[in-house]
Amino acid sequence: MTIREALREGLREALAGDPRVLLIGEDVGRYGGSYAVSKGLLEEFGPDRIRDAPLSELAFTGAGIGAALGGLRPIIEIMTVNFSLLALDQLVNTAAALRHMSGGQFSVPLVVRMTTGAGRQLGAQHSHCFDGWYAHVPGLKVLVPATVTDARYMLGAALADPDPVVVLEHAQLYNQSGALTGRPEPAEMWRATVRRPGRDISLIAWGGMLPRTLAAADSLAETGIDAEVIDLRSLRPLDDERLLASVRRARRALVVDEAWRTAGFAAEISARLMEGALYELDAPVARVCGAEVPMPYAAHLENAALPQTADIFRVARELVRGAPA
Amino acid sequence: MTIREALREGLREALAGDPRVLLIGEDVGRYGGSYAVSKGLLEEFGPDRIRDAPLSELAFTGAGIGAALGGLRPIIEIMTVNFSLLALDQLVNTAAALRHMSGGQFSVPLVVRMTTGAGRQLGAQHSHCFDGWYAHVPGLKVLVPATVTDARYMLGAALADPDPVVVLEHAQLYNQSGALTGRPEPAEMWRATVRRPGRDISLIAWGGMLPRTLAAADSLAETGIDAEVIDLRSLRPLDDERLLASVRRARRALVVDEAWRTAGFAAEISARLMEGALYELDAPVARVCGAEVPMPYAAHLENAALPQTADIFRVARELVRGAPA
Amino acid sequence: MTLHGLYPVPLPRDECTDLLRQMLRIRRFEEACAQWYGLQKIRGFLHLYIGEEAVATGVIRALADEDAIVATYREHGHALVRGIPANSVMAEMFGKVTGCSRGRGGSMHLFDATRRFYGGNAIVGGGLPLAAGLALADRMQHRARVTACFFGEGAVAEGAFHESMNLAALWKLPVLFCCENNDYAMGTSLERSQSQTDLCARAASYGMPAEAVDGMDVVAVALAARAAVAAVRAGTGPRFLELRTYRFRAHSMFDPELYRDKSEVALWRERGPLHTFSDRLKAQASLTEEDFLAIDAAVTAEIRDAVEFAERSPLEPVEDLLRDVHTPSAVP
Amino acid sequence: MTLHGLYPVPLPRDECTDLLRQMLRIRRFEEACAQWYGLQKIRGFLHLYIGEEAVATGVIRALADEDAIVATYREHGHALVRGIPANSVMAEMFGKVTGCSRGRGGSMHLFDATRRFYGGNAIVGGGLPLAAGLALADRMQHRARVTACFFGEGAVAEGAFHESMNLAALWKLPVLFCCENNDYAMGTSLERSQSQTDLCARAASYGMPAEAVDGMDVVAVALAARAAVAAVRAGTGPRFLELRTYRFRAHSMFDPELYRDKSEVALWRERGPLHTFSDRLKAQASLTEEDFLAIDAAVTAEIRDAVEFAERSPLEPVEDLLRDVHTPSAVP
Ligand SMILES: Cc1ncc(C[n+]2csc(CCOP(=O)(O)OP(=O)(O)O)c2C)c(N)n1
Ligand SMILES: Cc1ncc(C[n+]2csc(CCOP(=O)(O)OP(=O)(O)O)c2C)c(N)n1
Ligand SMILES: [Mg+2]
Ligand SMILES: [Mg+2]
Repeated sequence: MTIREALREGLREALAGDPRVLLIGEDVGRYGGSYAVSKGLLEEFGPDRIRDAPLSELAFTGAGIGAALGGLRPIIEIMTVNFSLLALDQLVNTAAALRHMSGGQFSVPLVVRMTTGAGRQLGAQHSHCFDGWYAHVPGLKVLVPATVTDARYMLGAALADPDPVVVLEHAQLYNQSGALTGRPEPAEMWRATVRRPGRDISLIAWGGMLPRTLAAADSLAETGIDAEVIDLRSLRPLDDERLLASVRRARRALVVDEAWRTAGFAAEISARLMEGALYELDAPVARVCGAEVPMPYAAHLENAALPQTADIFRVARELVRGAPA
Repeated sequence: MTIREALREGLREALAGDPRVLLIGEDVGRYGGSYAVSKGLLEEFGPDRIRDAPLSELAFTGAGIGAALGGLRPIIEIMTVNFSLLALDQLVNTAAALRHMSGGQFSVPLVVRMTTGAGRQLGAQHSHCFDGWYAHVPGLKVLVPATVTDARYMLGAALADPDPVVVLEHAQLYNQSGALTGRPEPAEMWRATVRRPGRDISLIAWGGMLPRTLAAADSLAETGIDAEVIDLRSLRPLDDERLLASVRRARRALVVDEAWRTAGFAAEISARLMEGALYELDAPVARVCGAEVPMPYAAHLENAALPQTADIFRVARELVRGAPA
Repeated sequence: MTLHGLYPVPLPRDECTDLLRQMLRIRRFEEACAQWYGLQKIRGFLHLYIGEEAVATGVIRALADEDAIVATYREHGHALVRGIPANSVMAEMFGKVTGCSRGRGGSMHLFDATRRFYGGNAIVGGGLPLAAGLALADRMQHRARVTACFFGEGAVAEGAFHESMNLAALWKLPVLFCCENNDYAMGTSLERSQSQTDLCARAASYGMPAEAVDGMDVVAVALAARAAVAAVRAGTGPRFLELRTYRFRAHSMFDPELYRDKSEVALWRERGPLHTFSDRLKAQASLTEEDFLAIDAAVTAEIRDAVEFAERSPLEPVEDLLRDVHTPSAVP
Repeated sequence: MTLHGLYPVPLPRDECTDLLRQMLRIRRFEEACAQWYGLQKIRGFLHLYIGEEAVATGVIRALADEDAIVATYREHGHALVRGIPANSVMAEMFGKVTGCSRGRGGSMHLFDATRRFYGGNAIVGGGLPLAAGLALADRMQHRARVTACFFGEGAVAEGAFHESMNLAALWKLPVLFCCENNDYAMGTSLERSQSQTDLCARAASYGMPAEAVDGMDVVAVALAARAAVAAVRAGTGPRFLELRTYRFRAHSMFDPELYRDKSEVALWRERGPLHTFSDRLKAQASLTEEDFLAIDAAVTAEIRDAVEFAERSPLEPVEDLLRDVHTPSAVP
């Protein structure tokens, strides 16, 4: 099963199981979903519940908030995270703030799905990674599926939550296939997990960076370095406990983040390890991040701007073995 | 001279010295500026150059970009940083990206001024701090004046720059007064500076947090702790050199950031110190940040949500003396 | 624009008294606010509705309990007319835990879930998408409810206005858009902010029935609102009311009012919604001076009590600062 | 909508030939793009303009060199007609350093500063504010220049459209808004995205003169554009042209076209701008079949050369990745 199919199954289950659930977004219906995630759902659930919206990101996101207040369980699809900047005001100033600023009177059970990430030669306006921005906002929660099983069940976890949840789906993962393992405990969806145990270094990743981090761990194994790979899964709340436990064991850590380095989410991980594990660290926590540049179209430049398996491998090996003389 | 007056003098000088300079924003003219920064300029420079805009943050910010491309030197005033979310798409996807994605053909000499920060009981939608978000974006530069002299001359530095510069003015600073010292070297405006030298700990702040950080340093002095206070001034580019030099001397550091803790700009400082000074640190770099909560209106809650002098003092003392038993 | 003001008031006497009393409640409430702001018991931004009372009063009295309201930062009047007790609104202004948002919202963020009062939104235009969504929920769940959405004429320039108007019209959502045209957005007059100053023409361009109403005449507002609410409730899609009004006070307590002449304000004050309405009622003998004084005395007492209540109410414990960032739930 | 197509073409012969040649250049260029996309030499998103050639051709040939153009992600045609050499546009598609954006922009981000071609914007509606600003600079610097801003009918739903239209009309900015109404935004037809499907009525609601033009007829477009450009240049404020057209191909190379019938496409293809125009020219004897073949041969050669040029051009050195994030400057 591909991650795309797993996400679609998650949507189908949600729609079939709860008449309050609806999907709103640009081209989710007639077109079949710009990344084909919602393909076929229009036929199954009709145009009211698979609701094509005009090009009005701000309004239909805000309408999702209102619909959630009105008793529905809307899933908003923002075609890509880049366009979500147009809707950010509603997410930050209304969705995230409403409950607290009303003194706890309202819940906003809204799920906002967005395709994120680079790697498809889409250029400077279609390749952003704003994971850290969404993770910055109290009142929001942020889930990032990176495996078929998580893709299949995270939507359910997000919908079960009474508060607004942003789900970031990486464009490069949609075609990945894998085995669907059993339905995880709901609470597990919100916790970091060890994708590969290891003793020498903790490699911390999430979403689109997970596959190449696992690949780097395999390469490291060939040179005798036993790397642990942590998949954060939830960026907000962040699972400090498992994160710190892993790094305290391995005494070295590397964070892989597709986003621009300065003030990206990797900085938060590094800061938390500074605060929670400084005395157990045998080396500085390293960040392997995207280059600080609007994403270029040309493949060789885009590749150079993104964290690659080889980069992760190289930096991890230096952390464990020391820099080459 | 107050910081407000200093900012106004900076504007006046820019407008008088270059006919291409104009100020665009909501109520910058007839109303006199919502924080009275531009008061009187309409009379002096006329409605074409002190240009009141409709409530259309996205369009007039984007128009600023176009005007800059067309040979003007626009200064866009976004009334408060909260509303800048509505304009963020233009800033990130056009202003910041245009030069690189066109292969270097265009410069966007745009200055965007925004009032930022909490502390005036304005509640959840008017009290944000997005310093770290703007500092995340390659293609933008971010200046944060915190003293009368910087307020007076930073606009000049921003306008002299050929690229888009965001200037974050903290609402709580406008009424602060101080002496205007001589015109600094232009390059200095982009560099961190030591506001108070000290040997025991480096306190790192910028913008609205500077006065209370200095106050905390004074209190620390009374307990025999000699704190250095660094004012970053520019968040992007960030002056690693002076930052690291200070922390390497003091071997302890504390970052003060008004923003929500998770993935705020303080995390970036901590991460850079992790990377550049780990072996010289005698204690983990600490962050004193805003509470992770939409800003409440009630004064006692707002105070509790913001870093206070006493918090900075307490955490700094613990870092130097060890936590109380 | 229909001028009902010239005719005998076509409403039963008790309804007229109610409208008058509601407007007076707003007026006295806000006069107290201004006073207590001066005493620094109320802080932050304070936007007074004085002069515009007929708008909220006329529209909201035309709504049913099950209907919803979305308002702006200038919403004390809307909250009061909706039935949020003056005590709890005033306590909110004072930042007390007995306030309708536990003191966290203040003047700009009044909320009341039980009365379907969805704020109190301080982002200009920010309420319109929300209203569309509330109405979508009603429509999809086959509830004949109306969502009344208030916003100023300044908001009409925002992208959020355009997107929401289109969405509501396209999806035939039961929203009553109520544009409070007081001719100024802070210091910017309509003609300096809109190329199209005929706001009904703007609304009509979305294929939405639109009507301009004398917003200084509470009866005109009430009648127009009733008709519009009925049409929206009947499922004919959204409607737009432009309520032509004026704010007598400054935009907020920080506004030096450089942008308009005192004489302009004076002219509009002559058309003040309170005295013109009570004069009319008196002229047609539906109200005596004694009636008026009695109502005013009761209202004044209510507001005085509210201030007292606010003053002696406790603050939210500071330990509760992080409470309700999220809804209590098992996971995560 | 004026139908010029029925009358003899009211333009000199060499102008007609030029229009035909420009349309043919776009067509052949994009046919090559589709082919090389299949061969994976061109990647990313590719949006073809095939079927819509008359729009860019008619409008852009009405502009002067000093005028500016702001376009969308479907802008190969605009770039070519503007005079960016096919070599450098094709090299851009191939991601080569000889491309008009050094290979960094690709299909969606074509730029040329010397020709005042300001992109290539992939945020729907994102170009409109930019166009307003370029025009503001002209107006304030007393230059009689026009900024032509292209966008699809889908963009009309965006807040950016509304805000920019209002700003341009309010400030009388010399912008020519060119709405390429091909009836679909990806898979969403105009009637499913706009409550007001008469786009000229929408534009007129900003007080902006607006005209609908048969966008399949290059002569109609050219004539309407000339008149509009002249009016804008004369300082009468912005204008709006709705250019009714159709895209013959899928939205992008990923689009399965589930949302429209083949028969609808076939019907529009009959009105294809290239063959109808060449037929008319032939019918009135301004063009022979040999002329046509000669033009086509020249154009085909030009495009073949462009592909060759693109293929053999070098990539930007990877060390230059960080170059031009900022303008080289002394400080900071
Ligand atoms: C998006 C946004 N921009 C700017 C502001 C600052 N601001 C608050 S009220 C206001 C004027 C709004 O005018 P209008 O919509 O006419 O309402 P009125 O205040 O007249 O009731 C402005 C500019 C804001 N709150 N939100
Ligand atoms: C703000 C934004 N939202 C969504 C998209 C994705 N998208 C790209 S093109 C397009 C359709 C635009 O349609 P239209 O404006 O009619 O132009 P056309 O493609 O028909 O030329 C969409 C939805 C985008 N690029 N930007
Ligand atoms: Mg107003
Ligand atoms: Mg279209």
